[in-house]
Amino acid sequence: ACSNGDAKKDTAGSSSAVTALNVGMPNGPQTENHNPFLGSSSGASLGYRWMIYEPLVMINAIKPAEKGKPWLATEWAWSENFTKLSLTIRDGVKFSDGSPMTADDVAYSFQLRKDNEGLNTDAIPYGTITATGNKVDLTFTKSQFTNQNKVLTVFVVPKAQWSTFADPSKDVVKNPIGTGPYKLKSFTPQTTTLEVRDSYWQDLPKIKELRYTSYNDNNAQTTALANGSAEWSFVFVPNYKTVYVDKDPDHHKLWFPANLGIHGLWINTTKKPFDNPALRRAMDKVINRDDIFNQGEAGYFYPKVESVTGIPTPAGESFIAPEYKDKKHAVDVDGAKAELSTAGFKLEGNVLKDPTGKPVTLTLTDPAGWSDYVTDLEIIKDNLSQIGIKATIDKANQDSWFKAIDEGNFDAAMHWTNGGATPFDIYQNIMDGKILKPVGKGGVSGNYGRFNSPEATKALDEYANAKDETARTAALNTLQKIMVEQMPVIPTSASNVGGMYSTKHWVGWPDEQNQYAPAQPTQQNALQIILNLKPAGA
Amino acid sequence: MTATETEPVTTDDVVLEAEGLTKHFPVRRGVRTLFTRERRAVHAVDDLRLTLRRGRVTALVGESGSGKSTVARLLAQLYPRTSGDIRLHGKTVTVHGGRKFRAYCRQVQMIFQDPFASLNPVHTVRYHLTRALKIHGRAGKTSAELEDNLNQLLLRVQLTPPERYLDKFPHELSGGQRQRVSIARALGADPEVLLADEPVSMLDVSIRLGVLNLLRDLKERLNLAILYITHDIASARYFADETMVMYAGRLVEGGDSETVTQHPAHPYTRLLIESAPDPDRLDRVGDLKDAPEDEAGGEPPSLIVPPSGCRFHPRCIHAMPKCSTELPPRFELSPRSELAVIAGKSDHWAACWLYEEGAAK
Amino acid sequence: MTNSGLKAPILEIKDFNVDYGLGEQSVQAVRDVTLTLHRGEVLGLAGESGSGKSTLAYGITRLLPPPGVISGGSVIYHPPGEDPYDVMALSNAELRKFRWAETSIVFQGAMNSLNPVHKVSTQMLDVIRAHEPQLSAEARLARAHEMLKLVGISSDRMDAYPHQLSGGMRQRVMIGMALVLEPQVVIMDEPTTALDVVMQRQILAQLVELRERLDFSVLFITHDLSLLVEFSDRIAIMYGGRIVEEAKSADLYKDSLHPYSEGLLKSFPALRGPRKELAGIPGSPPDLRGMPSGCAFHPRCPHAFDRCSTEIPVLGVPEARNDPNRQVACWLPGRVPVA
Amino acid sequence: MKYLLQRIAFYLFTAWAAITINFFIPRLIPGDPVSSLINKYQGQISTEAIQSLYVLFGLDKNAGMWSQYVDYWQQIFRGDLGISFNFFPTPVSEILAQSLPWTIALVGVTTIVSFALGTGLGVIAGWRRGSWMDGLLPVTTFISSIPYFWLGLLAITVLAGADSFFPSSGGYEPGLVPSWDGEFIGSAIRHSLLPAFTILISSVSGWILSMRNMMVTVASEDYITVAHAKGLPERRVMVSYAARNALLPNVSGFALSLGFIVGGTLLVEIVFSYPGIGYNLFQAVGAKDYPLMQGVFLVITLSVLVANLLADIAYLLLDPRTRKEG
Amino acid sequence: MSAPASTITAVTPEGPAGAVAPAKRRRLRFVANSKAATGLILLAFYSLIAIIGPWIAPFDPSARSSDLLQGPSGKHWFGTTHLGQDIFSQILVGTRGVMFVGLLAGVIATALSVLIGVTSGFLGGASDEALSALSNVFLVIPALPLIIIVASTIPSAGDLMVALVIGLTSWAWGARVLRAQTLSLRRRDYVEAARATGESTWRIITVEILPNLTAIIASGFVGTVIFAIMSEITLAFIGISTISEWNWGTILFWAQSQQALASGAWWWFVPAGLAIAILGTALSLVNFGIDEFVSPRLRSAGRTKVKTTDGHTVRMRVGFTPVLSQNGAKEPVTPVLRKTADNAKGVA
Ligand SMILES: Nc1ncnc2c1ncn2[C@@H]1O[C@H](COP(=O)(O)OP(=O)(O)OP(=O)(O)O)[C@@H](O)[C@H]1O
Ligand SMILES: Nc1ncnc2c1ncn2[C@@H]1O[C@H](COP(=O)(O)OP(=O)(O)OP(=O)(O)O)[C@@H](O)[C@H]1O
Ligand SMILES: [Mg+2]
Ligand SMILES: [Mg+2]
Repeated sequence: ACSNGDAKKDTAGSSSAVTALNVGMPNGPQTENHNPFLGSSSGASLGYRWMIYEPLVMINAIKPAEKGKPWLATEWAWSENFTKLSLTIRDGVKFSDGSPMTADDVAYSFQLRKDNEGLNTDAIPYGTITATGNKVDLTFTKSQFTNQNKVLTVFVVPKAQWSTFADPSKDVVKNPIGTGPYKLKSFTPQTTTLEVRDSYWQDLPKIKELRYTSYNDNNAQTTALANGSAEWSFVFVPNYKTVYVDKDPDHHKLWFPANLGIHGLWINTTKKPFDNPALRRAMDKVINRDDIFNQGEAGYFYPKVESVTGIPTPAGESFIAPEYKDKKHAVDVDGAKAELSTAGFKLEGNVLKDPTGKPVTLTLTDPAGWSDYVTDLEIIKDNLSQIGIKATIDKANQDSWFKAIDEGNFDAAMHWTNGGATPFDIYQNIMDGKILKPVGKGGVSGNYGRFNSPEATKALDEYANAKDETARTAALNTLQKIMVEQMPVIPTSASNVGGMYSTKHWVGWPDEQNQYAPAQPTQQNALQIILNLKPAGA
Repeated sequence: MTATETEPVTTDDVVLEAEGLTKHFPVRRGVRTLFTRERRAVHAVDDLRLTLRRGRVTALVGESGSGKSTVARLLAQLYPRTSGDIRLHGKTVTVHGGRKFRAYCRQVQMIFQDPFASLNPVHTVRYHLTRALKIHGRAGKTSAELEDNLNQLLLRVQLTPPERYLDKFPHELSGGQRQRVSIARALGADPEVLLADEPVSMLDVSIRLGVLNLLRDLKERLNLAILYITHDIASARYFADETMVMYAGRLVEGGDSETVTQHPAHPYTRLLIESAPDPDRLDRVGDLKDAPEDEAGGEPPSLIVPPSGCRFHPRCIHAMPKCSTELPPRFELSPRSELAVIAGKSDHWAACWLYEEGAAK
Repeated sequence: MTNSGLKAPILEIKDFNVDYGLGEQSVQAVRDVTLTLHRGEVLGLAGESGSGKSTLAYGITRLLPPPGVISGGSVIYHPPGEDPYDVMALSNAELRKFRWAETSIVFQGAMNSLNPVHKVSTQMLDVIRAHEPQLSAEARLARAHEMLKLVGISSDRMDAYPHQLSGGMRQRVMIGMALVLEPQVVIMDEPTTALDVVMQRQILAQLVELRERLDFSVLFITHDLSLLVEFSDRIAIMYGGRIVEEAKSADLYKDSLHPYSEGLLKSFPALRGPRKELAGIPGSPPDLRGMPSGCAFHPRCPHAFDRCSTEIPVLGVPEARNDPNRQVACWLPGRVPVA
Repeated sequence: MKYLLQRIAFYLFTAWAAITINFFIPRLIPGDPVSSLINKYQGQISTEAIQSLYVLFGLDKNAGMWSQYVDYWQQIFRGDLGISFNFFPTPVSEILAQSLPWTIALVGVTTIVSFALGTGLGVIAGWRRGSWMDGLLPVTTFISSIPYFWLGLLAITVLAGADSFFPSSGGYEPGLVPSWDGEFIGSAIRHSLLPAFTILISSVSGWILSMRNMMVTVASEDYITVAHAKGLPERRVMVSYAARNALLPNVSGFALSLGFIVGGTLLVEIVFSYPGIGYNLFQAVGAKDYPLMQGVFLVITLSVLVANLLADIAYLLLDPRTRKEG
Repeated sequence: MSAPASTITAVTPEGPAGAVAPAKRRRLRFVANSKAATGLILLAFYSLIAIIGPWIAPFDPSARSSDLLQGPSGKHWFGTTHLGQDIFSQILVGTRGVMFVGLLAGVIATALSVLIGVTSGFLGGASDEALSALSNVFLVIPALPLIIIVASTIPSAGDLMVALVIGLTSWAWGARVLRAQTLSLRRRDYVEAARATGESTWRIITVEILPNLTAIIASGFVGTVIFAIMSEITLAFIGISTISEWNWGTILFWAQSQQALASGAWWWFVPAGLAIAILGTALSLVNFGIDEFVSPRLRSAGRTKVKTTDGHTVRMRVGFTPVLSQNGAKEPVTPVLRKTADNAKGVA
């Protein structure tokens, strides 16, 4: 069952003979673990959990603001203040063991999360969970506006099976039973094979067999993609054109749309002179995001953040405040210099002096192994020298770096933000005063730059608990303003939910033209893609 | 060599004495003895009494493995003794290292058996000798003085001209030259006692003679007490004033060299003397067949479980029942008339029941 | 050579030369040695240490360690009833066949001569198998047993490892092994120096006995002149790489012709009889790299005269006594060889 | 026997010390599995998940070091190595059971082959000093100085193309189910060729060198000359006299290298994505997966110890001199 | 005494060997060994680069340029990286770190192994048991993984730290070998003899025993240096090392993470690998030299092939002494009188 061989055979014969799809992930050998709750499971790591366990609602991760597609729930309704949710469960859905899926199962799936803190990975404050007929009603102890998608995309497990587990968070679920179109066929540490079920509540997918192979590293994954033995993956490939696309330009495609999360240069806003927003703004003005995108992120991996608000587009297009609608990042060295001199900085020769007359220097840190971030830093270092800032790059080791960031012991570092259904997650992660801790104290869950802005904290609070859309928009606009003017983080790139795929045997993949789902094989939306794929040439 | 009787021994004071000297080397236990309580050991030297006198050479002969070298090393305090007493000028000494050991070294020096092993291959002759001089404070103050002392040392052992040998490494020397360097090193300390463990074994007869003459000369000029260990009984006869015979860790006979070699008393000594090749027995080859009486075919006894009683009894043709049970003490041999003149000074004794008063001869 | 009174030659060494190293650095350790070993005789070889005795022994079997090379001469072997041939001209394969079957060697250090990791029996059987492959396993074993018994090692020690045997036993094993193929010539290089006299006599006695039964010839090397005189038929004395004198042992002992032999004999103490004066030889052995001109012994010779320092004396039957069994290399009057 | 008992006691002590160190070292590393996980997913896991992960991994309970240590020993004696964080909740023993055979097969076989080959060549090189074999030494030295991960990468690039016979990664063809059938074994062998070749090339010259030097030393021993004098066939002298003795000092080196099979070839496994235990360790270090790290260390420690013990025994068996009694 | 000392005059013939020669001759012999000489020259070259590398580097190794990922050219001898950095400069600048870490770690590990190995071997008894248990524990703990872990424990460690870590973790093997050797030297007669002469223990260890361990110590040092270099490069290569400076491992790390080989950028990958391999070779060659220099046995048996005067090549072999060609052989230097017919040529 050599997939490579299969592919060759298939091209020789008729392409309709292809019934399987080879998915790959660069995650190393797996242990048999199909527990969908655990990020460490092979199901999660390779992404096939979504072929077995289905969500209540399918939400397009690249368009989080759109209303989701009904999936196991046909209808859902939030109370005005987002503390209550009422779900209507689809009829006629059967688990792969033949038993029907009921509201009980759904309620149980919520109850599991509520009862096991370890399974409640989104930290949703569940209140009551009740199942009546085909309805499930949930209450929450506080507004779930910002978490609404997380609640709706909860996947459903069969109560009959799961209630037998002694500890659901420690069970490897050797025999996964779900409502999805596929069931487990075989497992090896390298490859997990799924086969299509006999029946499904929707049309059965065309692909009869899914093979999820775990390659040990990016190089191996890339090689597999290049030679066609993996047809779908998510991997960082430097120089992807030569290494991947050029190997079969007609079929080797990739699409890396952004979602609502960003990467950027976090600045320790407590350190002088970087507590001065003018300096941060000036830095922002000289950073060459094209270089970062092309050289650091290989021209595809983390898409550019264009809006000055740091909100990735098109995912966050609709959230951008009117005043910033057309404002895009652009390198403007003169503008930066002007900004600096108004703020009292002086550029003496090649050296920028702060208002007190001290030269401006900073250390950029990131773990040595993170080649893309380190490349980004090299570029930023170069860019900053244009306005006389002398940057040095410190390639710390990962753990000490993490500790330093956590405790605020850094000048500036490339780091990510949280992502979510709205830009709230990004801003909350960057600016929330509620999670602010003094420098030297760790255990923070964001605001690494120790950005202290009561105004921002208030706006965040308002946004999360707003009763209506106008209030929300107002709060978000305020946040955007703060972001642009204070620049606690200089955004460089957006997070992505992309993927690389081959159209040789299967077509119907999402792309720029057809953005029905993100192209990443480990996202929930992968199920949508699988359902949408058709044999090439058919 | 001239015979000893020409000059009488002038001084008779005892320099180094050993009393009841015993050395057992513990043996690693084997499977069978693992759980038994008894500890096994090589009884290398047992209850040895030995006296070294100023200006006298004492020879120690015996079969290989009988513990001769062990005696020398015990006397040099290189091995801790199992029991017994070593007295230097009448004072018991037990030293393990440090300054006291150095002081002891200055008086008691040893020449090792194997000149190939006892010179450090990475150091030159100069180094070896300089150290010997320096440690004992005889190097002199200036480098010229040191050079002078070195030269004299080499001249004394007839390595001439000294400058030809000073900067040589041991491997560049012949066996005889090495043995002479060893001797020079021991002399560097200007000792009172010289423990010479087979100092001439590797040499051909002519060189051997030269070295022995040197030692004799030193003995006479510096009044050295010398312990001369050898296999060559003939040389003991010529060179030593007194000869001791050792068998399986014990002394079995001792006395004036001439007496011991010419009139051996102990059966083992007789065997030894009998076995020594003799060019004067003219129908040579045929003779060899009639090897001297030896019950065990020349095999030495086990030293781990030494024979009870007299250790020689399993090989002894004169063995009596008593021999296998009781350890013979030293029996003074009444000086026989023809020997009285020669043996007068040192009493001739043997540890053999044959010489018990009234024993059947 | 016409050596009346002796049996036929078995090994003829002619003009034998051995060098250590080549070119300018070389040491000429054995020079122009001519020596004949006769059937059934014990030929003793003595001399100063470093005079090349071992080198000669190794050289004639071509076992010299590098950088030794044989730079000239021949060693003619006379197998009984066959044509003689030159050992120096043998190919490696022929040499292998020749060795041990025709000449065997007992080296000085028996403790190092035995392979420490194999049993005595294995090493013994190895030899028989290599040279007489047609023999059955039992026959080989029987032969090995018999041989060890001859040298006085009981058969229960057959399976002992070398370290389990005493030095004397090892030495005897080596002698047994040397005789196991019943060779014509046995070369022994100081086989008993490490042993005490009792053991030494034991071993030699056994050897004498065996020789009578097996009729081999022995080349016996030792420093121990008394032993040599007692044990060998003829003695050759080496000095500075050359044979300086060769004679029947009694003759040599009583009346040596070369000043060096004389010196040697005057140097060793006798155990029995009246105490003699020991004279010794003054001076020290020559340096092989820079040999004195003329007779190598002349700087130490009490009788040296002009000719000695310029001309190298030849080894030959001295004019004075026309005994073909006596040869000497000396310019002293009466000892110059007959032309 | 006494000797053996002594050795065993010594090994027990060493094992205790090493295992204790193995326990403490991972705990000295700053960071924890959760933050590593978060780092790994750079933004894909939101910070809200942190608490739930701590709970999941049982890291919310703050057990003291000492009680952890006691637990650890209890676990070891039960044969329970704990649960891996990285592959939560798979038991470490299961992960090790899955990867160990690969490592042992690949590295074990290559180590043995390398030792055998290197020793063989070393014997010849040492025996015929100055022949062409000896001239090969600088070449092998050069080869052994090449970092083997580099060699491996080069091999992958040059030899393992899309259409090449040599696969570039993995332990077997993706999609195959491990079983004892021809197809699987064939595939496994094919996948092991390049890594094996890489290890072989970079390790063989070490054996050649040490064996050669021993041979040179042994060849000047008297018993070799005697063996020649005995007219034994050359092969016999070379093998059973010279090589047999020259091999002895190499035995302990070989045993040690057997012990290092597990730990020593981490990089080959990384480079060739070989599903072995070295790769596990690499993952475990990256993920702060203490239990897995400890498990791998335990395996390494024990294998080195066992190998050492085997070396002692082998030495006893091979060298009659050490068997002396009394 | 009929031969009193005074009459035994040494009449030694004047040999050609000069008395002054030995020391000098030995020192020269080391260099005369062609392997060692090659190794030394290479090593000297690397050391030179380590010192002057940063000054002679044509570019700043971190500086970006617009020549992205270009092959070797006149401007960039070894090509450029994906950021347009000059690889040649990176190699030059990286040499210092590699040499520093290698040598320092080598020195530390060697010093430790000598200290622990020799002490434990010499002292024996309980301290021996304790020290050898210690080294056994360090031996059992796998070095590379340990180094990886320790290196990742130390926040932002520099070259010095890496060298310390490697040095502190890799002495055990050397200590073990040295201990065994010391054990066998301790009872040698010359050590006993030194004791009998009255040398102090300290001096016996340093002056009598240590020089005899030179070969082992030297080869241990060379081995550790190679191991340290490999470890350092490995650490950098797998991205664990915290080194902010350039070294060859960093270069390889970048080449690997940018998939240089897959995209055909061999120049990014090959120079660093070759630099390592050649440095390793140089060290091993020096090691060969040390071996032959220190060991008298290898020294005397050094040459196996010798040319005879008449142009033949003779191979020296144990067991089969070469016989120089008889026909071309020189005439016997001395006449030997023989009564056979061919003695005509013999008489001088
Ligand atoms: N360090 C030691 N450990 C154990 N046994 C030893 C030790 N040294 C010597 N022996 C044993 O003690 C006995 C006496 O040895 P010693 O060297 O004193 O004999 P020797 O008379 O000098 O012999 P030789 O004449 O061969 O030199 C021998 O059986 C020897 O094996
Ligand atoms: N490998 C070598 N290189 C140079 N010279 C050597 C070598 N081996 C031996 N010689 C020299 O050759 C000469 C003869 O040595 P050989 O061993 O034959 O002497 P020997 O007569 O057997 O002496 P001994 O009685 O001491 O055994 C010696 O002077 C020695 O220095
Ligand atoms: Mg002795
Ligand atoms: Mg000799």
